[in-house]
Amino acid sequence: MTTFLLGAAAFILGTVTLGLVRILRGPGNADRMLAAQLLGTGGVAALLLLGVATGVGAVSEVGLLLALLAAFGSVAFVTGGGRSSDASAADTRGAARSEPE
Amino acid sequence: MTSALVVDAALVLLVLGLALWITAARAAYGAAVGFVAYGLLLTLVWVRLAAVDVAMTEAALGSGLTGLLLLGAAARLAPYEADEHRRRPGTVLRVLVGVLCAAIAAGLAAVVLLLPDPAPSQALAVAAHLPATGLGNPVTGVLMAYRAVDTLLESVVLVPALIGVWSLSTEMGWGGRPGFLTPCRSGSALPLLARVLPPFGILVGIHLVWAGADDPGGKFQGAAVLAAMWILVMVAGLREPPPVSDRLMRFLLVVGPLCFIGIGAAGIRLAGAFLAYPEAYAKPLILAIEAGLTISVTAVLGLLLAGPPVPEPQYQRQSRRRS
Amino acid sequence: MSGTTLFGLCAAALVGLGLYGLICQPGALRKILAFNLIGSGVFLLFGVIAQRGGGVLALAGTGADGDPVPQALVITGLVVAFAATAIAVTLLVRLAETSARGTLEGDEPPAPESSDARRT
Amino acid sequence: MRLALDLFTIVAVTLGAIFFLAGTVGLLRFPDTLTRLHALTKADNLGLGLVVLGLLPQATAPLGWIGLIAVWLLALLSGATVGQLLAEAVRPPEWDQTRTPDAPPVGHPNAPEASSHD
Repeated sequence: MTTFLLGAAAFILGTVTLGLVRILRGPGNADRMLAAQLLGTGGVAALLLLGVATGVGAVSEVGLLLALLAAFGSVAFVTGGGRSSDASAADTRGAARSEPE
Repeated sequence: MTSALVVDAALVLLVLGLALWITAARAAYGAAVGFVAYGLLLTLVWVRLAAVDVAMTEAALGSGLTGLLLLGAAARLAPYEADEHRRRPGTVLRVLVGVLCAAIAAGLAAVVLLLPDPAPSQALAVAAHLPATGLGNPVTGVLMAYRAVDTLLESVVLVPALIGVWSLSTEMGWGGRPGFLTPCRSGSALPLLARVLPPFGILVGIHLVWAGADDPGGKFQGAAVLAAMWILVMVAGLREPPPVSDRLMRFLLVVGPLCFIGIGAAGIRLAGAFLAYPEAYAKPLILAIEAGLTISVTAVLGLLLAGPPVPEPQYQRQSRRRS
Repeated sequence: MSGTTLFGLCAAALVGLGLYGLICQPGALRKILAFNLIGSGVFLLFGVIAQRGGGVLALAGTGADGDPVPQALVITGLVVAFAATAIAVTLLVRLAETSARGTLEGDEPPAPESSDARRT
Repeated sequence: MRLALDLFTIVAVTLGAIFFLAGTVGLLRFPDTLTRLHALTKADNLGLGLVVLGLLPQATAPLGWIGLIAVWLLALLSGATVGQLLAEAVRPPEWDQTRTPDAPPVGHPNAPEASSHD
């Protein structure tokens, strides 16, 4: 059972690693954010699998923390940091759709 | 345990790949997104290293709050990024620096491979003396008893850090509200999240502080979660950040360190040394310090992210534009 | 090779990568990111040492945790690193707002009336 | 009994892993951001949900169960919100007024595909 759970954790980590190609390719920052979000969920799943497999206590609490703060990256993305004075028209949408190159 | 090794190798590859991306990406925003994912993976690494306390700190601070900070900064700095690429050093210099950095990394790797076996450790000494503090979590024991001076200095140093951030305000801005976290523009989903999530988050945060005496967790982890919830409420526009001249808030910022110093000074009389606890009251005193520190660290972390104060007219303008 | 050693080597590589980024990336925010990479590499080294130090506990049969002393140091270090990053980022945003650039090179001095630039 | 529970774990975790694979493939192959968002939220909700479901028989009752289920519920909540926020951020501005005839077939702007399933 332990081997299976560890294997599943490695598999999920591997798939979300593939998803990281989205971080490299973009094209927009929103797509990069999506890849980070998928990595977040996959990371939580792998964490829970690891925790049950290795019997480390309190791992589900770490997962709870990660799930609690999972939305923060996207919240920061959407609020765009609140540009202080200049060019606020390009704020969220500009950050969201600007091409990297 | 070879299957565990496969997981570890996958994790290491992921971490290194992301670190490479953070270093090499062209745009700072993409690198900051990578850093959010990187913090999350480090949490997994800490769990694999059997350091659940550290994993919790990394999850709350490293991936949650630092991500918010860096993404916000990257969005603000994007207009100034264009001329950076011109200033990149030449190829020869980069190769030279690369070789030097590789040499340093190789030296560190050699140190890792040559670490003495069996490893020197203070784990047994901590385990032997832990019952005297009444605590069950050795990490909390180290933080609050054996290396209490470290923890005291750390909680004190957070306050000058906040003063440093505040002092970057303009002259007109002093005394106003912090200006980094102007409420977001989108009308629907974020305020809902900021209403539903904080009750759970506050519960988890207080649970972490309380359970930290015996199980993994503690004041820093709990305070980071509480600060994150506060920031969420401010970003969603449900509450404004307090003006930096607010006296109650200033008191909350220092109540933890004051409590720590006060109890520590009382230790000179009662237990014979600064920061020593009389054995019969060790646990209640530690809990009192932890409660005070939780309040202060929460306030400091939240306000560090909220940035320097801006003049009231500018704050109102930003809020209106966003809502 | 054990997983702990693997993480130790990973930490060494992170320090090297971060150092390279710190020196070679012109953007100041990139330098902050690179500095955080170095920091996380150093913290991971502490974690590896803590994990190895926990071997004594396993021998004594009292559990599989690591050595708590380095772990506690890392926890305080993470909080202080966050505070330092917050100061650096705020400083950088102010620098960019007053002098309209995101690098640290000082060959073109900022305009003298910079403190009013934010209120317009 | 133990065997049946283990079998249940294996089936559910495998299904969850397949959803993660599907989400990743969708993230890489789908043509635009809104469809990728759709793929992502499937992996979020169903993938993690099935993994949690599969781990329930292996966890210690009842505290372990509460922890696992709470993780999933929180992931659902943040997944749903993130879907809304990102969809709102990347929605083309012209959708706010009228539906252009050559709009990409990803659903009506007022009922975006990406957030309708949670």
